[in-house]
Amino acid sequence: MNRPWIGPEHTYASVTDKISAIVLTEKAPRAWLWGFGVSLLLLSMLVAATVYLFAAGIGVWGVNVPVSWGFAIINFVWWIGIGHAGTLISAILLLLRQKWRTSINRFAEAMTLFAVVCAALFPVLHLGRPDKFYWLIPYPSTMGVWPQFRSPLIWDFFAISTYGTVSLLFWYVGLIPDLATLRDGARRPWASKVYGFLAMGWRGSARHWHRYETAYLLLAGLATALVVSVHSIVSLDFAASLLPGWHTTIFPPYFVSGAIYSGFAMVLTLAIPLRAYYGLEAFITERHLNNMANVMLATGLIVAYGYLMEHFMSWYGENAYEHAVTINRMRGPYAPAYWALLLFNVIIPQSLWWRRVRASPWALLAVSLSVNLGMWLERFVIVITSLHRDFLVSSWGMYYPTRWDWATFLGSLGLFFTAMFLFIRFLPVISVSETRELLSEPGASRS
Amino acid sequence: MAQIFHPFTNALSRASLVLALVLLLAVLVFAFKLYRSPYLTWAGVLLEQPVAFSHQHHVGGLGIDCRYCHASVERSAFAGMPSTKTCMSCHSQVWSDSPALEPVRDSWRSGRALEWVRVHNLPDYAYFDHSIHVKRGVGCVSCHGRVDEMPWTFRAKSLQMGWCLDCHRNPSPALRPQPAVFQMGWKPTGSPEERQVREWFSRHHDALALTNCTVCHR
Amino acid sequence: MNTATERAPSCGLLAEFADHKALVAAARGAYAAGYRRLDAFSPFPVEGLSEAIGFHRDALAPVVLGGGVLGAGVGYAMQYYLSAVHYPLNVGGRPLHSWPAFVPVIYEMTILFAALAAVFGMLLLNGLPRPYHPVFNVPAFARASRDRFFLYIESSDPLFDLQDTRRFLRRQGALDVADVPA
Amino acid sequence: MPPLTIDEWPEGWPTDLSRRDFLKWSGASLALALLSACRQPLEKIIPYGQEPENLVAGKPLSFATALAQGRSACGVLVTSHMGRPTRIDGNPRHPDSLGAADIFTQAEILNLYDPDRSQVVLEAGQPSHWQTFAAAWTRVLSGLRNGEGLRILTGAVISPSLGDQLSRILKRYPGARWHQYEPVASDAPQEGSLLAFGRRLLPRYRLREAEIIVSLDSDFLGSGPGRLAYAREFASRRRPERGQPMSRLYVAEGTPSITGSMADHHLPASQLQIEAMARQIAWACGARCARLPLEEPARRWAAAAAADLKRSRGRGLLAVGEFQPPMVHALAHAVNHALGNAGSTVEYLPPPDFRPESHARSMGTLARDMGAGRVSALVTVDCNPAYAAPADLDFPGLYRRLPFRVHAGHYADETAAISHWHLPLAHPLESWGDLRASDGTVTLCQPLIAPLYEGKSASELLSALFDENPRSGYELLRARWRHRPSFERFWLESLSEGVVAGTRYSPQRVEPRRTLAERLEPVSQAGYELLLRPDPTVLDGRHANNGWLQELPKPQTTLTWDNAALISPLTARTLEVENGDLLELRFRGRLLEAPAWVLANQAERSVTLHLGYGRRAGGKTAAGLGVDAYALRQGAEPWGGSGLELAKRSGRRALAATQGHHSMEGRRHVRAATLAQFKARPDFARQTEPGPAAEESLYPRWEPGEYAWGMTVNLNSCIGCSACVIACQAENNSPVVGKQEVLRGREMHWLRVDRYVEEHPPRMLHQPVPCMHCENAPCELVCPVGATVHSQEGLNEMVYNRCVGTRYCSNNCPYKVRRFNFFQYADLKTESLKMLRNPEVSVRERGVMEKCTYCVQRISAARIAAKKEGRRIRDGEVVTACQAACPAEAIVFGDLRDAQSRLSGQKADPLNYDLLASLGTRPRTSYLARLTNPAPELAS
Repeated sequence: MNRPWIGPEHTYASVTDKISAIVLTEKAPRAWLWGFGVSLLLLSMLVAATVYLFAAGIGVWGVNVPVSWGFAIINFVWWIGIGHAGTLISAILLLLRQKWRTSINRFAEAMTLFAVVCAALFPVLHLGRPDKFYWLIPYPSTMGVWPQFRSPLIWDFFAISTYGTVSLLFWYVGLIPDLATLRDGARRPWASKVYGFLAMGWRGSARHWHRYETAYLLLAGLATALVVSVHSIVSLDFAASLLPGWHTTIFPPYFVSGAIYSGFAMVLTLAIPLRAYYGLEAFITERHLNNMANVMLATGLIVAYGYLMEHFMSWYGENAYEHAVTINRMRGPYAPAYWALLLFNVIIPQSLWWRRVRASPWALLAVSLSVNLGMWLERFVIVITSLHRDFLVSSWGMYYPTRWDWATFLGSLGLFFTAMFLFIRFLPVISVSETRELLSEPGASRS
Repeated sequence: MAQIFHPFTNALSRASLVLALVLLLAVLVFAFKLYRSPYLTWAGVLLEQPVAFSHQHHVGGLGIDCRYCHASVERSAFAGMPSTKTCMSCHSQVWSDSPALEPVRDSWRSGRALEWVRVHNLPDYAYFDHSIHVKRGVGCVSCHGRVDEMPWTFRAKSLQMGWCLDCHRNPSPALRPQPAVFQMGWKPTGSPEERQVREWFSRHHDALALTNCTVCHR
Repeated sequence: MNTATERAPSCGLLAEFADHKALVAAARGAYAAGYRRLDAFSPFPVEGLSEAIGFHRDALAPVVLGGGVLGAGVGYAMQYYLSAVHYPLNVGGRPLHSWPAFVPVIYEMTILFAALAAVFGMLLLNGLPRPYHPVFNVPAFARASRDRFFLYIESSDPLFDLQDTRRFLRRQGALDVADVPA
Repeated sequence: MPPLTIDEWPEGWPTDLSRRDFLKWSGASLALALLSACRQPLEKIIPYGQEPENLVAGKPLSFATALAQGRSACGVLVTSHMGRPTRIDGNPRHPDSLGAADIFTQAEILNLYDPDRSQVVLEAGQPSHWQTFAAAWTRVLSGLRNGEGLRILTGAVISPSLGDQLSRILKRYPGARWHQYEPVASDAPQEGSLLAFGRRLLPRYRLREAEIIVSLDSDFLGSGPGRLAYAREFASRRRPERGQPMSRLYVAEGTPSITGSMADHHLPASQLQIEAMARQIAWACGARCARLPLEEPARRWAAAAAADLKRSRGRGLLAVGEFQPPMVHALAHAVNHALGNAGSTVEYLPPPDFRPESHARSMGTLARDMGAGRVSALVTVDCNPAYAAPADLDFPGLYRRLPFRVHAGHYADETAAISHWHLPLAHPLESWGDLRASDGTVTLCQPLIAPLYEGKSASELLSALFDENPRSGYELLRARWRHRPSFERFWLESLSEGVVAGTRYSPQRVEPRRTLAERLEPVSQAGYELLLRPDPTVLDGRHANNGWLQELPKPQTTLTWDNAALISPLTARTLEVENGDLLELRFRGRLLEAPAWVLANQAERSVTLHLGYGRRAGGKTAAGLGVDAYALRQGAEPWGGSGLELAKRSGRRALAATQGHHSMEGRRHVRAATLAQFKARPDFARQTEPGPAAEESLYPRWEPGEYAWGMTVNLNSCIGCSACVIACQAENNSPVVGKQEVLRGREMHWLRVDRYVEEHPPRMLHQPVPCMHCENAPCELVCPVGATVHSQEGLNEMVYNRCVGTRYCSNNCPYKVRRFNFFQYADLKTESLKMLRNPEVSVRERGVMEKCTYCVQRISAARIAAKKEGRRIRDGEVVTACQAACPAEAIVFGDLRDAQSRLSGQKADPLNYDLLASLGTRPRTSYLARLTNPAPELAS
């Protein structure tokens, strides 16, 4: 039978102490401080960029007519996509009874949460009148007017807010038993008070566990239904329009798989340094990395198929406008972005066919970074190349990002990693109770 | 480890959960009320004016017709504000030396216009046309209230969009026969010409047309 | 700790076990012996433990279903009323009641309501939050969230007797039996 | 590879804000936005002390007057809101308007409120007073014995009263001289008629009669007096589907013009070729004249044109451009007489000038006298010689040596800068006066508003300078016309009509001299050829400070805020230059550096440079734009000539064009066919890209409401003059965004004119594109807050105050007619501009979308009027701004539910087609396809 998912040397006590240690050690390690500092720097850049944006107006970005969506929407889709892996790992793999999710679901969920926050930021920032964003909410205003429910943006609004809420709940519910562990393990009284407050007095009663598991399973089911819907709806922002290059039925499936693709890439990007630095090799084993690499390879192939189909359709559908867009992507002014996307998203990941690549963490890290970049470029190509040359030749134009576009994008990375570092420092990055459960099962090693 | 929390924290924590929920609701209700309150709508708020002009006296007491001062109400979008000349046409004889009217006389002498504070003020992006409302049979009272009972003029209605829509969705009830438009204390009597006005309207009007955006916003 | 027990009236006995098999066995034993007001604590969900102490089915599933149905209803009713009844507007020549366009929002509302029902239902039924509980008075109980397994018999149980029950629990193979002060 | 990042800051901002106060102020606007949810601020309401007569508060009034652009006058009706003139339309009763108005005339309203306008008397650049000046002036004037050494320099004077005033002054001061200099009005037509008839006359064409029109560099549709009338007459002969025989237009020209783009046969030709063709045609038509060598394809073209002209004697017409030498004009006169066109398609009228003369010579004399020290005091009125005089005269140098220099103008311009005194002139809309139209008709001009600043009108100024007791413009004008019988009635009628009855000139009967053009000037075709031309949007520079005109895309290039050296694709290839690359132009020993712009249909070795840019003074907007082409101008050859040396220089200049792509890429946006093809397949346009049939929809069709508004644009009549664009901008308070923003693709015109260039046959196609008001509007579907929805009358409504600015609608608009306020474009700070705004249309704030509304404010006004009278809106009662301005009546607006309406007729026309019909958007705006009528000889 397979090698165990947990290193053989471990016991209930040892896993508990090992994982809690990351949180409960008195002093923050130097590397953490560095990472946190850099993230904070980027975050402050985001704040500055936002203040300037609100003061001067959306014109400080590169958007124009015809290209009235730019970096903001690209980043939005990119971040939402990244979020998906977390939900997939914790929900779908749970339903599929995939034991290996245990070691990675916790920080994957955290990643989801923070990615959704970053994503949700952009639709608000990119509004011409951000102070009026709340008009998307159906509330009884004195104007007596309502949102327009046929707009994909309204669907988005509901999808993203639901996604955010459910991810938060799911994550928190998963945390409760571990918070109890921290409460009982903490040496400093204020720490145990805080954790105790968050644990809501969890004491691991059999009845509680019973209801807890039902709730968790149901949530997993809901989250699964959700994760499929969210990126489909995001893709409808494009597919429901009539622009050549956007108006296509293949978008929902190919966006969802793309999302999972980029999500897993991000999980690996986070997991590999994390396990190396905190010595969690016993929990996030090479088998874990291998499985994730396989998922990446699979979803990557689906995405590649998506690209293929787009081209096939533009040729087969003999719609002159669609065809022009395809040609323009390959030969137009933004062709470099297109070819780079193919390189990063399709060519390089093929190396995952080789076990040696999947087995070497640092090679995997490189591949997943390339996929992250590739997926961003994909969104760039979809948004920009379709907009800048559409139907009327007279209104063709170009799009150039400004330094504020870049500042906002990099700033959002800052927001993400700041949150991530705080999470690593103050909450268990691996689910302790689930790891113990894993140990309890036959086949898992115990002393 | 020993007990971290005191027994009463159980009650406390549950209470706080309920309280948070209640608080949230309270805030929402407050906001809802606030945006419809006189503080924001100015409805019923008395405003400082250069002259202590009383509609009650002029309309209720003397029975002067609205159109005597608001002359363009039937011809233009703007109902018209009486010029100093209009005031003086009476007040050069009546109350010609009352101190209350000094600002008017001063304006008449100097030619400097009186600066009234706008009581009924719509945002710049809302276009309201008095002439068509009057012509259609919407009484002054419907929007301006019983000015003949106002010793000091104030905004009678909120003038919020929702309030406009209430009438634009179904105008018939608000319509009067022409002669009644400028009457203050008029009450619907169910007379045939009344019914006729309403029927004519509902016959000649596309139900959705009056709530089209460009009817008021351009 | 003994001093503590002497002062405070005991509200039950807490038996400590090394692993989950022992706990399940003990729990079965206690239930068979006729104890009813009892509970078991473990650092992770243990197969068959709740059944062992006589807890069979929970009411959560129907609650979640209810939430979902409610969400769907609210989602659809809201959209229909607002766009077809309250302020009907011609949008792109589409019908006022263009239900296909309403589906995504209905779908999301369903999930949102169901999820909220699941979480808050769970907490409610579990009587959480409850930061204070007598068992926390037992110092050893700290390991209930680490690597130890506990069986708890309340003094309010009719069969409960400080001496007999303590002896009974020892017989079930408890490493230690602690008195739980109120 | 496009750059990874560019600078975001909008330099050359309409109201040039420094970074700091921009931030300060936009911060304030942010605060405002945040407070917007809070209390509505209290406002004042201020009644009149005493109402003016016949003014209903809140109702606009309309007054008739006239406006001059150089040598041509246009009768106008000015709309006034509560005493503020807000827009200018053409006066249907005026012969040079017929109800239409060109871009310059309409844009005058912006000049009136231009904050940079000259406001006070300046002494050596320092603010002063009229009294101070008067004192100084009387000292000088008394010093001159009967005006010896006194010179007055004006532009072309076409005002009878002003002319009389000047002649009176000259009588009183025999020593004084009066010079005229109009930088971009050519002497050649008058000189030509001198050659031909021995009299100064100007031809007036009657295009309704003309079946064959041959234009040698004549842009009769685009420039010169009478162009608006010509456009309408020409259009009337381009509707074959209405059964009228279609006229045929030949155009040979150096640089493509509006007229050229309407040609059935367009030929790019150099100056020399054009003269050669003129001689060829004249000779073929029996005129005795020498000929020049002529090679293909020009020869074939000329032969065909001549043949056509001869075939249709008395129904043909040979027109010659004003920038052609007098000889060519003379030849044309000869041809038109030989073929009996004179009297039927051409008639001859005296010029409108009070004193017709050669401005070049007049200016030359002045310069000579200044050089010889014969001038001691120069009074310049409404003329800017320091900028616009030919460079070889070195006017500034001479001027500086004069002992007393007075300049009166609308701006403190280049001349003002080197004058002792600058006096502010009142805007025409602030002053009394009169103007003579091209056919002699006089209009009495009345002020719409009291002078905003200290300006005086030209006649008031002259009166102030030379009368013992100065009189007001009003008195002066009444005095001039006092002699008319029953004066008061005449006065009122003339003012309300906008024309003075019985002032029209009657056509002159003339015979050309027998001997013509025997001798030939020595011909030199060395190097390139320089064509100096008035700018299509700022003319000689007088409109350089007008943001509307600066941002109006030039008809041929779509350039804004700049001029450039227009070169042919071949020249571009040989010099290896692209748009924006800097060129060095060397002409008659003078140097100029200008960016290149490659223009299809430009004559191969001709380089066109537009005058009016490179202003050094005269307004914040004007300063520093483009290059000063006057630097290359010669007194002897004001319109350029051959012998230009052209070289590529290093460096580029960013040029802001609104359209980057000029080929249609095989997409038939503009559908065109020859007359023959049309007869074979009348519905060719609709068949090109058919849309789904009405029943091909999953959804039930929305029942149209009381009205169903729609529009058609006839591409057969449209000459692409852009009058509609300015009309729209003026009516709808569209902001000006500045060069940097245009470079970014953020121009705000609700109505744009697309241009497409075709190789075979070589021609340019125009297509005005407003909002299509699609019945299935894609934009509405995607707006999350319902800020753009459909009205019962079929309007695609845009509600600014509901818009949150997702810009999704713009993405989803296949016609890209939506415009977004990326910054606070509408200038909310400049007081004078607030008076300009149309109170019937909201001024948009930052961050909201906007677009063409079919002038919904005009529809509302008509609907209210109709309802009050208890009737339906009549056909033609609602006229959109663009429709009103169009000289060719190419735009028709109306109600589709009224089967009798003019619009329904247009929609039934076989040529009618929808743009991008296949998308199923069901646009309410549609087009009538373009038809051409090529000559059989040249068809192959």
